[in-house]
Amino acid sequence: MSLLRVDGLDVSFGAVRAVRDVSFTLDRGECLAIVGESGSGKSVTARTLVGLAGDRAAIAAGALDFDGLDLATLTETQWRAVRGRRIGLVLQDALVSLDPLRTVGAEVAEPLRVHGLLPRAGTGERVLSLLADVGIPEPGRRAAQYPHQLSGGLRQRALIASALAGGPELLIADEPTTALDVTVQAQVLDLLRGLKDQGTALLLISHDLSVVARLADRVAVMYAGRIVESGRTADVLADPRHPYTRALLDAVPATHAKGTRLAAPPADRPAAGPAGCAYATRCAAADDRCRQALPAPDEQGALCWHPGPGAGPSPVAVRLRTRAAEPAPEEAPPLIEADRISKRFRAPDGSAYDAVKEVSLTLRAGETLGVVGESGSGKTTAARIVLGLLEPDAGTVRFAGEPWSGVPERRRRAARLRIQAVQQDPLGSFDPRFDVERVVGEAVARAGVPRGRARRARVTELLDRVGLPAALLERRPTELSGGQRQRVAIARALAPDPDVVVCDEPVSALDVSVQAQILDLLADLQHDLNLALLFISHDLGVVHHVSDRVVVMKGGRVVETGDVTEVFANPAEDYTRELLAAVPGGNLLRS
Amino acid sequence: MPRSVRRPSALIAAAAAGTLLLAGCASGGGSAAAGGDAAKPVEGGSLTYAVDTEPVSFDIHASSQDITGAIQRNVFDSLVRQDDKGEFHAWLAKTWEIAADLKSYTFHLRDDVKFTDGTVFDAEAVKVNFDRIVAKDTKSQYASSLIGPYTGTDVIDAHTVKVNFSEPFAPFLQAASTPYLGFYSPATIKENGPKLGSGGAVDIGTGPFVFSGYTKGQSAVFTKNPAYNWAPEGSAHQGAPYLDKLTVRFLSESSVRIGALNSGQVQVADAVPPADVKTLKADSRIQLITKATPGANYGLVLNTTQAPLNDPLVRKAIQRGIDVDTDIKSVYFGVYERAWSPISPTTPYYDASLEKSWPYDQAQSNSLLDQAGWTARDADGYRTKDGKRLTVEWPLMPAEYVRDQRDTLGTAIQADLKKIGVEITRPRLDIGTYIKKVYAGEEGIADYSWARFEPDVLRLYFNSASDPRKGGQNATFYKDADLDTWTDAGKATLDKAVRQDVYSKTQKKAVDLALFVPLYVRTAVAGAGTDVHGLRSDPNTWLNFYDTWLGK
Amino acid sequence: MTSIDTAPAPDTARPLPAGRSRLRLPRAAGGPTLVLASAVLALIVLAGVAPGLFTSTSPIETDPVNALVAPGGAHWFGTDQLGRDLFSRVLYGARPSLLLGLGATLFAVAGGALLGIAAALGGKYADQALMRLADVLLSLPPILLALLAVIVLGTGSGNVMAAIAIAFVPGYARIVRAETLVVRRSGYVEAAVGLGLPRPLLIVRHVLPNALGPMLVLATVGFGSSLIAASGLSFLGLGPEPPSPEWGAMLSQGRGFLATAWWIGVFPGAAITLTALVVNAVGRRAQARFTRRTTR
Amino acid sequence: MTPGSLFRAVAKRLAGAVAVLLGAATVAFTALQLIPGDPVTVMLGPGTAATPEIKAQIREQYGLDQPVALQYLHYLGNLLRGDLGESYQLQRPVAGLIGDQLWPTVQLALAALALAVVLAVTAAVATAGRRPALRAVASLLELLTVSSPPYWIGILLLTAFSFQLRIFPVAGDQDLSALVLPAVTLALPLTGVLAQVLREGLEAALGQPFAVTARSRGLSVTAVRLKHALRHAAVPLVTLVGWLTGSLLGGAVLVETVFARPGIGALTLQGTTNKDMPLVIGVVLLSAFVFVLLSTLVDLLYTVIDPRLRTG
Repeated sequence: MSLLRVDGLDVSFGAVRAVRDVSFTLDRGECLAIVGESGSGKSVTARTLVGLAGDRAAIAAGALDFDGLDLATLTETQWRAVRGRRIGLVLQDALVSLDPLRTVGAEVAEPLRVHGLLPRAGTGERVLSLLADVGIPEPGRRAAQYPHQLSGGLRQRALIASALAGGPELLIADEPTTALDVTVQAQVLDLLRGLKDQGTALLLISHDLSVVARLADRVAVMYAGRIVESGRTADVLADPRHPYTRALLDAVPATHAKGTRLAAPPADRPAAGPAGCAYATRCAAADDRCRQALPAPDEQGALCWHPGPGAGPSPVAVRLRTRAAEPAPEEAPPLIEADRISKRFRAPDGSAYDAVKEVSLTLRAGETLGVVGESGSGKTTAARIVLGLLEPDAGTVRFAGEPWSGVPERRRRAARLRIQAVQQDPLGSFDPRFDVERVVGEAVARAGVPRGRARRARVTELLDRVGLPAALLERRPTELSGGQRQRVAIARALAPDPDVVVCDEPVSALDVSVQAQILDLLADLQHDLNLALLFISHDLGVVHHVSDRVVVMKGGRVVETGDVTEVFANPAEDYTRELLAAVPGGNLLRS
Repeated sequence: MPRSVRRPSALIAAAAAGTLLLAGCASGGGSAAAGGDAAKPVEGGSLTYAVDTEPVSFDIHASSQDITGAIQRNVFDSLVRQDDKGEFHAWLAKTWEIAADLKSYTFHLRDDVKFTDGTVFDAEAVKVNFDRIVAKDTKSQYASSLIGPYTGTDVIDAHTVKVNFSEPFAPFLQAASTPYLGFYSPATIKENGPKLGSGGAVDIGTGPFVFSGYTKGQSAVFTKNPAYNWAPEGSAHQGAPYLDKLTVRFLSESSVRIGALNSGQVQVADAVPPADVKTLKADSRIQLITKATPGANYGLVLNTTQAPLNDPLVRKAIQRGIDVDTDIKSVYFGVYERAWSPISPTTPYYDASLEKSWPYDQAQSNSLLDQAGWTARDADGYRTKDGKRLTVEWPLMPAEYVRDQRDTLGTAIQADLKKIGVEITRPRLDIGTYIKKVYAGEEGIADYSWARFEPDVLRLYFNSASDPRKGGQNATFYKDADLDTWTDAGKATLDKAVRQDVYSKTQKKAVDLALFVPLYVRTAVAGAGTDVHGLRSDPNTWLNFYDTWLGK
Repeated sequence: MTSIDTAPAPDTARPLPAGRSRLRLPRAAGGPTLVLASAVLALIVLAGVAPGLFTSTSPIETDPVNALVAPGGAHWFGTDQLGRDLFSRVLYGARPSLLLGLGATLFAVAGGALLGIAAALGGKYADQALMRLADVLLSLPPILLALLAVIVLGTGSGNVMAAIAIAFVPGYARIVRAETLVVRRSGYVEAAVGLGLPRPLLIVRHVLPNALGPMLVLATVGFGSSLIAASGLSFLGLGPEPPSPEWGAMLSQGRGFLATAWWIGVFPGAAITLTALVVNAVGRRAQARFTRRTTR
Repeated sequence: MTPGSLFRAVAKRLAGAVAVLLGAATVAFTALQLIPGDPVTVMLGPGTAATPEIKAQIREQYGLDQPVALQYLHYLGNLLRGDLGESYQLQRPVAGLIGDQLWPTVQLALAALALAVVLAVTAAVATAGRRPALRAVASLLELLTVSSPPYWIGILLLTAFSFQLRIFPVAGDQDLSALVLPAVTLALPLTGVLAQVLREGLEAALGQPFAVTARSRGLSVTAVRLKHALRHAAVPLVTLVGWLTGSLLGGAVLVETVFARPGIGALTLQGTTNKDMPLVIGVVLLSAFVFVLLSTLVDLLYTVIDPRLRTG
């Protein structure tokens, strides 16, 4: 008999049905991954299994059976005996999931104390052994430290240690690696695999199919509250039946050959009725039947009338408009030349550190230069210097042959329109009082378009260019989705017809499928407008996908630079190799 | 003037002489003794007395505050005692002689008096204290003026002193009867001279109570002087006071003071606001002790040097256009009497014939103003002449100097005068500007009262020599030969008939010329529980606790 | 739904506790409370604009015969010792009281905005000098500052207004400075710099409106505080002059009649409390909205 | 933290403190110079009994006959020697006056603060994240306390509990029962503000992932509130308490007047209404000192509560 059996789980918050008819089972020593984008209901499902879906959640289920215990009928007091003792929960980003005001040791010890598992005297020792078990070196020192004093990886390990303290049979991990750099991500996944091998049942929640594929025995894909496909990981990856599963797989840049489209163009079809398929609006293959009713799941659990690879054109097949015909980037004149730029900052404790140290890079018209590195590698500082928002302490930047750094702002102002930026957090880059029209309109005005009809027309044109309907003109950015916001930011950047667009992590905050669309958009725009892109990302797959040349940064320095295909295929530096090895599904990069 | 502050220039030579001869003078303000004194007094007990002001300085020789005298009366005795009729009685001095030229006074002191630090009260102590008053370091703001042209004290023998003056000084006995000319133990003056203002145990006198403790902002505590055996002539008893302990609480909020009295947390409360009198009167557990204050009444002083008040017709119109009766009754709930004369009925030589002689008469006011040429009216209903509005400025002092709700009374007067078309503006001035402008005669109306057991206040108010620019109080700035002659004569003579004549004429003429609009007679109201017996107020309207005892 | 699915925060983002100057007032309940509060506030403002709409009785005309009448049919709020109708006085008191609060708040906001922006944008030395001055003034309790100001300026309405404003200026200045610094470093200002916007335009278009927004919302709450502070000064005898029926002055006068005629003090006091209450309720709601609109 | 940087930090703090104190003294000195009229006349008020000779003597004694700049330098010189001067009115050393009056006010302030914090914490823990109706009621009560003039609350409390019910004495500071009403009066508006901020902080903390984590370990809701969330909510609370404690002196002016209590508030009022320059400057310096002390304390408390703020 399975350790956990969920049958026909429904969770609603008022009129919103967050989880619908979800069923799955999980055995000891097995790992099930639930995959889906934000709002798909995967986290609610996880929370429901520890009784923490919230007071407003209405839960109904055919069965919610945990080792013979009916979770649906537990009282709060009974739940408390289960939580932390029999079922553990690990959330993403340990910086906020561990109480930042308490020591790591206190946090790890809490389940032991709550459940009275050990006499007070033995607790300290147990905490140390738990920390050691999850691979934290110097557990004695770390236990006395606070979460913010630990690196992201160690923090996440500590969080896992605290979830394991009570010796749970089931561990639910909700996006356990999302906030982590790739190399650390791999380590944490390895740790979880070790747990699984010791017999712990693992329920893994993630938005990234490629991440969980490494670990999960089975996957369940959720969309709009339902499991639309589930099965053995290998089967699903090899033969995705549901169009959404395929879209998820396709959207991962690392799985693609360069120069191909990542996502199908947004289908934008009529929405389905209440009984129909929620994916119908985005599905190229959707027909009237899809909008009226759902089929019975097939053998792989796919809820689709048109399962299988045959349904609709796979975006993978569509090549981006060819680039081969363009002149080779090397022949174009350099637009940006950064020569051994350095920038030093003062840390809060008064010590100085080099954010950027002797970094040189060149960007030519029409080419894309990728800058890749883990957090803290100096990517963003370099970008700000290139944008002329930060003066380098040493070194120079030239833009289109003219000095760009070390000159008064007055002299830069005229050329500013030629170099635009797209930030990771588009919302923060919009004046909160402005609506979309004013956000884009301001840039249009700077480009010299007079007030009135002409300006509005140009704004509408730009929105159209980035795939947004004119209906959004009067929306405030807070009322837009993440993908729409990033499109608005891109529209604004395009307004003055720039030569260069600096994109700083433009897709990191987005779901994979949206990310794919934005990457496609950038590629199209670059092609159409002959833009030069400085593309900064921590995601090697993304960088590989969009860049002509790449710069790998670490600790403020450039470790490796060169043609992207060459660097990824034959990395010269250990660090690059290390990064590449850690990329989920990274083998494709070398193809 | 406002506030419980005294002013040296108010002291005049004839004061003492006048009161000496004042045997049968009318005493209009009632003086009530609390409780039925027929019962046998009970020894012991502790009484709490709430006052509205906390002394800035407890030094009787330095302070100018009324409250300092009122509180320290319990600790300091005087050479002589003055009664309600103005007569003087033996106290620390058994007898005294006044030199014919009024330039020296000889006192024969009791020989059994001791300060509470055990030292003997003798002629030397008198000399030390009087010398201290005039010493520069003392910075005396009041006592030094009381002692006037003092030149020194001769110690004739251990218990005989002769106090000398550079010129004839009639009011000395009256001055000597106040606590401001009381006596500190010479020992404490020597040791603690500069600290005497801070109160507490260093303030050593010969009085019935010992100043045993002071908590600034809260209370002063006085305990019985068991050795006390030199109560003044006319006291209800002799020997030590009945009360073991007297606590003076400083409760400036009137509602708090009255609340404390009502709830029995204090036994006696001073300065009962008129608004509360009715309720307290109705309360069988509370008795009220009221006494009209002697001296100049509160009223409007009209500046005769400024238009439009330089026109007697306008002044007269204002005087008759204020409904004093109603205004006083509504603001003071019938507790304060309306005034008819510049001086109060408890003041010697008060002229009762002025009563009801200038009633409220709106019609006459209107015709007077018509006569004066203020015939047109503007949009707001105010009279105009040659396009100029009939407006008078009456500045308001900062609120901390305003007492008795005079600002409310002012509002009522403003409303009255509007009815006859006179506009009164009341800008609130800061105190520096107020003093400067009013004393320079730049304002139309000033308002004040002047407490003093003496008709000589009339000279202060109406003699042209009493010019505010030179330190006087005549804010009418009116020069009138008669008024000058009469008030000077009253000061210079001891002749009862002459004084009666000149002071009566002065009161009549001041009202007749409408230099002054008398408004109300200030009345001290204190409340006490019915268990408090033998509580009296003295001529200064201060409460005397020597004879007080707590019964049932 | 859940906040767990959202973007990964970069490692370097250390959550800092709310700084002194970035104090946010808490939110008040919304819904019917807000509607009610707004309605009451509208009525109070209407009384301030046109008190004649609500009563035909004069607030200053004395009627000594009918002095100290208890609340009832003829006089809803009773009369004071000069027989003036208290209902009418409270109504007519709305204008001077509201103007006092409004004036003080406007002075304070204007002064605070000027100083705060000057400090934030005026360079290092101006910032140091102004903020040290603000420190000095902040080190004194507002009422002490107001007391000092009143004894220097005197007690007219304008002076009381100025005194209260002075007491609140340093607080506003700090808030504006902090907001300005935040706005200046914000993504949208950076984006505007990237568009080559000239500095004056940048300040006028982006920095000022966004930096002043939170303060303006705070100012609604500050209005209530000004009203209470003004009545506190009246209580200490340092308020505006008496003939105008200002609530603080009326309350201060009425406290002498607690035992005999409670209504003289109770109604003006209630008027102050009610006004401050609804202003605070509306202000906090506005703030909650503002915060929600400008953040995710 | 290295000894060097510690020294630097301490020195910086001290310099800042001295600057604030000096600034406060200067502000007060300037303010008092701006009072219109002759300072001695103004000081003595109208109807003073002081003769011109006495006024001249007073002027000379306090150095008021000297040029302002000289007076200022002289004053600063005295300050540096720790001499606050002598009160014009009370003719006693200001330091002694303040020292005598300090304890009742400190007592009052601490009582009010303790009461406010206890009430606010109780109210906030009980209502944070609870049913909207309960929150609305709590919110209304809090708004009410914040919106009422404090002295007004005081007078009403006095009327009810002292005059009518006679539970507490009217005034003074003779025993603890006399402290109850003034402390409540001073505490109520504080409670309102604190409870609101605290509840806001609690709700924010309870919405954080670590609260979910804590509950997933088997902690009860109350335990999460008390063991985790409260500490997070304490950061803004400490800021506010620090700031409000400074402003308690202001509140004391009103409360001490209403309840006829001795203390710094009463002294302040006396000093300002009498234009008693040394006394006013003394009080100003005291409150500036308290402010400096409190902000240091608050910063220190921050680092105790929130380890993220500990540098090095």
